[in-house]
Parts: sequence; C-alpha cells; structure tokens
Amino acid sequence: MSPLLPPEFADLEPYAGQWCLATEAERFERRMASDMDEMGAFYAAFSPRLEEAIEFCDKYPLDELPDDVAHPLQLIHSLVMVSMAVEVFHQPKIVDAADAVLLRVREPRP
Amino acid sequence: MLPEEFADLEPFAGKWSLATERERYSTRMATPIQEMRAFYDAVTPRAEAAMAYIERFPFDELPEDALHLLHLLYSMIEVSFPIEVWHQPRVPDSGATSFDSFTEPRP
Amino acid sequence: MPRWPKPAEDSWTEHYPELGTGTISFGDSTSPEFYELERDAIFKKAWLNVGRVEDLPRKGSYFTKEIQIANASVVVVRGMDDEVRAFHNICRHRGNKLVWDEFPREESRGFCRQFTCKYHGWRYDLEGNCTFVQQEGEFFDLDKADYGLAPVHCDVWNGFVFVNLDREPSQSVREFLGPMITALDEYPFHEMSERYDFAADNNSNWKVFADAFQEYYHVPALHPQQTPVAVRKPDMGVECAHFQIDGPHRLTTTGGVRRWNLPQEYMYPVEIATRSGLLGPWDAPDIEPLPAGLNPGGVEPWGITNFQIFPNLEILIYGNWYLVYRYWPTSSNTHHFEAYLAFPPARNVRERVEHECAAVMFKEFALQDAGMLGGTQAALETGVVDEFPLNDQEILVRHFHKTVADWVGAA
Amino acid sequence: MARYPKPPEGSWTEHFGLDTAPVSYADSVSPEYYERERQAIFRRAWLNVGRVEQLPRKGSYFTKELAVVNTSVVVVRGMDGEIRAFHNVCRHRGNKLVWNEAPEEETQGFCRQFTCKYHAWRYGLDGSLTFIQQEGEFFDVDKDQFGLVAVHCEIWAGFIFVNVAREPEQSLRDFLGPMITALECYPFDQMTSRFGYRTEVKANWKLFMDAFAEFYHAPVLHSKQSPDKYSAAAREAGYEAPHYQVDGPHRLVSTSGVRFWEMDPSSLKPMENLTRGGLFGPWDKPDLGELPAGVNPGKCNPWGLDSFQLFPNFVILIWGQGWYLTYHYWPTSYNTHIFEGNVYFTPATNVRERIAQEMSAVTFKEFALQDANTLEATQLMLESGYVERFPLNDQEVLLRHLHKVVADWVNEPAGVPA
Repeated sequence: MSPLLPPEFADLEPYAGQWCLATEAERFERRMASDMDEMGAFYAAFSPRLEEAIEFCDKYPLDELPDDVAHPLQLIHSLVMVSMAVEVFHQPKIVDAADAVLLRVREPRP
Repeated sequence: MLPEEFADLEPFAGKWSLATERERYSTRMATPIQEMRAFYDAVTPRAEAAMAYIERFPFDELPEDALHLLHLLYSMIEVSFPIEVWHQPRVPDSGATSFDSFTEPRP
Repeated sequence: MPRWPKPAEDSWTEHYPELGTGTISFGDSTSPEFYELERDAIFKKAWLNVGRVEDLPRKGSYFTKEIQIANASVVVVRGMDDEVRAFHNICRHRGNKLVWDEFPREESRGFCRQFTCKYHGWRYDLEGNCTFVQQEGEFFDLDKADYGLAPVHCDVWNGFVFVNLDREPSQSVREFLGPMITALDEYPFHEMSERYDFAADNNSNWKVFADAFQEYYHVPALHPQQTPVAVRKPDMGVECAHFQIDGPHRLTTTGGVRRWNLPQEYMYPVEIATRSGLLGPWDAPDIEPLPAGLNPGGVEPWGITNFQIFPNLEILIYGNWYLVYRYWPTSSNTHHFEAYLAFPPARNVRERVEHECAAVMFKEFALQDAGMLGGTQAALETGVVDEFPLNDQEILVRHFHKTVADWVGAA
Repeated sequence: MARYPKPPEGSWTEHFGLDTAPVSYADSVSPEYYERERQAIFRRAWLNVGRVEQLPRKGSYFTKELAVVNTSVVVVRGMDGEIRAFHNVCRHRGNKLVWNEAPEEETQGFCRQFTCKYHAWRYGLDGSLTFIQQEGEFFDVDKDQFGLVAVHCEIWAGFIFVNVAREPEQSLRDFLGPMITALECYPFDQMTSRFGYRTEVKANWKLFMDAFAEFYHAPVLHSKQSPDKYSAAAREAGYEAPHYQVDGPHRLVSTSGVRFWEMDPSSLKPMENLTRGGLFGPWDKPDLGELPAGVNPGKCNPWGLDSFQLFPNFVILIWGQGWYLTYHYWPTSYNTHIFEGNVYFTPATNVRERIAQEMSAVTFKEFALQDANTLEATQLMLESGYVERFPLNDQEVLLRHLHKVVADWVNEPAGVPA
C-alpha cells in the first residue's frame, strides 16, 4: 500500500490510515471510537508540526490540491477534531452532550 | 453444492443458492451492483443448460445439487432487475417500503 | 456592579414595560394543545425563512422545505426569468407529492427544466403553470390554466428566501421584519458563500431550544470549557452590552475585548495554532463600512450581534462571517434544528483550516445545549413547577414567549 | 381521439351516472370518516379472508386478524368437512384462543380441537364447548351456552367470506351479484401454486385501491420497468381500457392485451426472453379449458386482463394468459392499511414452467413497491389540505365509483343502498 502522506510527513504515516478522513462525519465518529491514549499520541506527534503542515499545503491552490496534499489537509482537520478531546474536554465525548446528535450535512471540499 | 457440470458457477452458490424469496431479496439489497453484475454475467449464459439439466429429474423429487442449481436460477431472476432495469439494488421511488413474501411454492 | 450601562429604568426588562418582571410559565412549551394553536396562529401567518438565494444558484435550481407543523411541503424554484417562486409541493391531478427523491418525507434539492409528477406524468413549468396533461382528451373540459401549482407567497430580503402560508399575508416581508432587522440591508450576506450546514432532530419543544440561544447567562455554567481550565473563574457572570426589541423581533449585542486580544492562556493551543476558534478567524478583514444596524447600541468594543427573527430564525453576525439557526417544530416536544456557518470563501488552506476550526468548535458547544435541553423538556413536562423567574439578561426569553402568546391569543 | 368506442353518453363516467366534476379526498384523510366506514361498511359487508385450499383437510384451520372490525377470526374445516368461522375468543375469561408464538400474528395449522392456553377449556371444530377444567367449581354453567361465538361464513367459488354483522343484510350471492357470480366456473381450484406478499402501506386503503383501479399511471410510474423502446411507445399512446363495467357496489376494468412476446426482442428484457415470463405472466398459456361467460364480459380482442374490484376491499385480477392475482386492503387506521397481494398459477410440472412463474411473481413485486411509496407521498399531501379538489379523467371512472359507493354506505348506515 503506497504511503498516504508525502515524504516530508513520513513520520506521521502510522496515523494516516486512521486519521486521513475526508468528511467531518467520519472524523467525529473516529474520535468517538478512539481512546485518549491513541488520540494523545497522534496529538503529541502532529501538533508541533501543524504550522509546517499548513505551510506545506498552502503551496497549492485550494481548489486544485494535488492528491498527495489532500491527505495532509485531512490530517490537519483531524488534528483540530482531536484537539477538542485532548485540549478542551479531556475525554473523547463532549461533556453533557448526552446522546444528542448534530450532523454536518454540507461542507466545502477538500 | 452444484452438479459437477456447473462447477464454473460453484463460486456463486454459497451466496446465491437460497431457498426462499426473503433470503434472495435481502441478499440483493445487501450486495453491491458490481458483484451482482459478475453473478448475472456468469449465470445467464448457463441458464438454458441448467434448465435442461434439471429437466432430467422428476420435478417434485429433485436431487440436492439440482435443487441448489434451481435456487441459483431464482437468484438470477432476482438480480435481473437491479442489472437490467434499475442499475441499482433498490427499486427507485420505493423509499423505505417493503413487500414481504409470506408464502411461495416449493421447490 | 454592571459592566455595561443599563437603560434609564435601571434594567433592560423594565425598559420595555409591557414585558413585566414577574415569573413566567413554560406551559406553552409542554402542551400539545398549544402546539396545535401555534400552527394557524404563527406558522400559517408569519413569514418563514426557508433558505438563501445561494441555494438557488441558477435558473431551474430548486429545493423543497418540509414545514411539518403547518402540514406543508413547499418547493422553492428559480424560474427562467430568474425570479424566485414557491409552490405547494402537490400535483393538481391526484394530490401526489410532486418533488421528491427516494423518500417522500425527506427534503430534496437539485436542478430541472420542469417538474414531472412520478405518478401520471403531469408536467409543470418553473412558474408553476401546468404544461402537460397525459391524455388530456380523457378529462372533462379540463383547462390546464386552472391547474397550475398552488402558489405560496414568497419574498426575498437581502438574499434570505421567505415564504408565507397565509392566503393573504397581512404584511410584506419588509414590513414584517421591521426597521431593526432591515437595518441590515447593507450587510453583504451574499459574500459568505462557503457554508457548513448542520441538522438535528432534537427532543425538546422548539421554543425551549431557541431560549438557550437567546441568552448568554447560561454560558459559564453549561459551557465552562469555552475557557481553558487554568484561567476559568467559576462564578463569573456574563453580561450583554445591549438588548433591543422591535415588534416580534429582538436582538442582543455582546461587547468586550475580542478573545484573541486576551492573554495567550485564555485560548486553547489549537486556537493559537490555527488563529481561529469559537468566535471565528482572528485575521478576517472587518466589513467596511460596518452597517449601522449591526451595532444599534453603539457598543465599543463590539463583539457579536444576535438577531432573533420571529418566529424561528436566528442570525448571529460575528463581523465578516455569520451563523444561522432555524427551529422547525414537529410536535410539542420535538423539533427539527438547522444551523449553518457562512464565511467568505477560503482563498487558501490556512483560511480553510480557520473555518474548519470555527465550525468544529461551534458543534462542540451546540451539542452541550442539545444534550441538556432534552432533560429540560422532560423536567418541564412533569408540570411540578410552572412559575419560573427570569433575570435581566434573559429579557429576550421573556419577550419571545410573550410574543408567541400574543400571536396565539390574537388568532 | 379515443382508441376504443365510448358508451353512447360519450364517456364511461357519464354512462355510469357518475359526476364529472373534480373530486375531494376528504374521505381519505379523516379519522372520523374512517370510524364511520368501520361501522357502515366493514361491519356489514362480506369480507374475503382466504381460499378453501388453505383448509385441505378436516381439522385444518387458519386465523385472520381483522383490526378494521376489532376482531380476530379463526376459520376451520370441521369433522363434517364444513367450513366454519368463529370469533377467536375463549368464552371463559376472553383470552385469545388460537395463536402460537405471538398473539397478534396470524397462524394456521391442523388440530382435532381448540384448547385455550390459559385454563385449558376445549372446543370442538364446530365451536361447541367440549371440556371445562374443574367444571364443578363453576355456578350452573351449561356448556351448550358457552360455545365459540360464530361468525357468518359462506363460500363462493372456493373463496371464503365472513360477515361480522349479527344478521347479514344479504346472502353472499346476493351481495356479490351477477357480474361477479358469473365467474363461478373459473378454475380457481386448479391454480394452487401461490406466491403471497404482504406489507403495511402508510396510506388510506381507498387511495391504494384507486392506484389499482386505473392503468392511466402505468406508462408513467412504471415506465422504467420495460426497456425504453416499449415504455416510450406506451407513454405516447397513453392508456385506454376498452371496457369498464359496474354492478352494484362492485366494478370491473378489462384491458386489451399486447401479445408482446411476439414483439421484437429489443422491446423485451433479456430475462423475460430467457425465462419466458414477466409482467404479463408465463408466455406458455396453461390449458384451462372453456372459460365461463363472466370472464372478459366486454369481449375485448385482444384481451389482456379483467380486474374485478369487489366492494369493499378485495380485487380478483384474471390474466388472459391463464393466471390470476388477488389483492386485499385491510385498513388499520385512516392513513395506514395492510396490503396483501397473492399470485396464483396452475402448479408447475417442470422447471421451465416454475421459472416462468418465478419471473412473473418477482416482476409483480417490483411494480407493487413503486406504487406503495408513491401513495405514501400522496397521503402526506392530501392531509396537508392546501389543495382540496382534484380532477379525474374518464380512465379513472372506477375511482369515482369506489368513493361514491363508500359514501353511499357511510351515509346510509341502515339498509344497504340498492
């Protein structure tokens, strides 16, 4: 299976399979299904290099992102999602959200 | 499961040789269209031969493998609608409605 | 000691004497009988926002809106003349629903040259005229001109598409919205075309849910996590800088130092890294000139203005991006909730990530409201208590329930 | 330019003395009207609940849930070969007498007597109470007084009908009338190969009957079912039935057949060619012998099918190709009903006949699924009430007749209108 991430981010490849997800729905669901150790590891590995990743993706026009840039951008979106659990709630689920559901039914792509 | 003469269809038997309409219909609903296409393309050219084979036996005392072959033909009929008519598993505009079989002749 | 000056009467609530200051009842949010009254008195009378002109990008674009409380399904379409029109989604032949995809109860959107009924093939053009009847000769002196789609009054204000189910609306949409809202005529909503839409089916009365979004008094208690734990002050209250009421509509403006101008420890690392967060992108250029209607209270420094348009529409303007909520009642204790964030389209990955962060954080805290309000509804339905005190920061809740009562009473 | 001659009055609608103005469907969106239908129609009319083949021998029984008249009925062939029907209620403490896994589910089987699961009271197949547990403990209970409550039950052409009225206003034969009883000698009893389907439709029972009372929708709603060439032609030609007929509360539409298997193969589906079956049934017609005069009364030639629509909720659809279907519409509320479709063939004697039957039954189900969903969309919008009057054309004459007869019975609760 060819790597999902470009060489510059080869060290994050172990997380790519789990966190390169195209839609918010998938990212939200993956977060709910993950535990804090998994998310903590991904967060610790990637958050120091977030700025670098944004710079890397910003070299290409947003509406014509080449394939091997789309995955790093998805990883960035996942980091934002994971940071809610790691930084804000310190648990995967949102405190007091109970069983409420709020589906994102439309979003720009990528 | 199938007679020796139809070993080429054996790969499909496990999934599609089903005795009741309910099983055939729910399998159809749960199967991607390309997979149904593969089964359809493999079985339709062999249907005539299959019927000729089954005809060698009295219809109400079919041996086990001939019966499995007959059930395979029933599934061929079932998938003919997604392949020939709708190009999708579900009947368009049928929404969430279902129409459940509660009795059918045997075999 | 209030941070923001109160009106002469010493409180915002007393500034509008008709509101009174006593306790209020939430019987209007638990009674199935009251829900039935709201159908004719409110949802078949008021102008209802069903979408944006951006949802109808070109001639032939359409979308349908299910308004369950009014037993209505409306199809909104941009005609060949670029006009936006609305019709009852009913074929005039045998009453079949005209526009739907796989599931008749679900909304659909798309593009077409004409509408064709799935049942007997009758066709209607984008202006609702009946253009084709299968085997017309078999009918009894049927004149197609008499069988166009039943029109629904439709009007657009600043890009927002409104419909009115009344036979003859008593006001135009501008009159209905009134000066406080139409003061936003100049706000360039059309520029914010990058949208993040959300939908949910919540287990609470539509008004119980709307209440949570028209007072900030609950924020420190329900959303403590909006502030990092290190700098969290548990019993610090929240004060809005300005409240204003105009007819059935109401607004509030928050003020104070912008979140990103606070010391670093007041923000989460992800906000600092993406330079965005709950209050949106930090570096977004402000709207020049800022329409007067956006900050009628002249608050400095200005934060957000939260426009509550009766009956079920809310527009929160954060500067150069805005957020919309709609609450569609489906029973006395359930409603369909819609929300979307709208930004100027991201020009690069950095801006896209800013918008993503704002959209993600919005959902985190909205889910806290949604999770709790089911419990609120259940508690209200016990009927054990029915007199509830409201403070001056909850003036809009008071006004909202009074307006609903007035409209139902007047019907 | 009607393809078939119209009656002298110029239209079928006027021929049957029906109004030609747009109609209202208020009778299909009102819970109150539904309650009146239950009393004025379903508690008075003869209701078909099954066929004699379901009771092959003495002791065979089946139950039928009749929510519309608030009862469950058990139909049984007694030791004397007689078929009887009883309310499915034990006379001791009112428990449901005949059921197995789930009380609300219909069941069938064979037994020598009925035994109540609660206190083991036993009833003979003629409904008589034959055994009371610890009879001595009761206070002068005379077993003859506590037999199962009988339900009027009569058979016509192998179809079992019941009537829950205390005293039916008409015998079954009088109720059916000449148009229907003229079908008596049709070989229903030879066609015992049965495919049965059932579903709950979220629409008023009359609205779904309407869908099967006109073929005006066929070229459109079901156009995707046949290859584009065929459906384009059908859509263009529109639909015209050569013959309609009405007799008392019952009605008939006959269609002109299309000997489509003689059409060029491109307008047929590959599977139809391969199985020699499809919507019009098996291509090889079984020899049913001389058909009774009641079949194809309009002498259509070519003749496709007769759809006899018996009041209130029963359709017998006879195909010229030698097979038939029945539809039942069992109301469960003003906007829901259970729809049951049964397809009957002569038993297949070989694999080719069986394959042709399978293809025909599968095709029937594909069509029915499309109708059901569209009707739920119609029910939704009719309930909105924003449009109240709807036009009907001359090919929809039977809809007018159904809704009129329902209105007559509902507005005439006493005697049965002529």
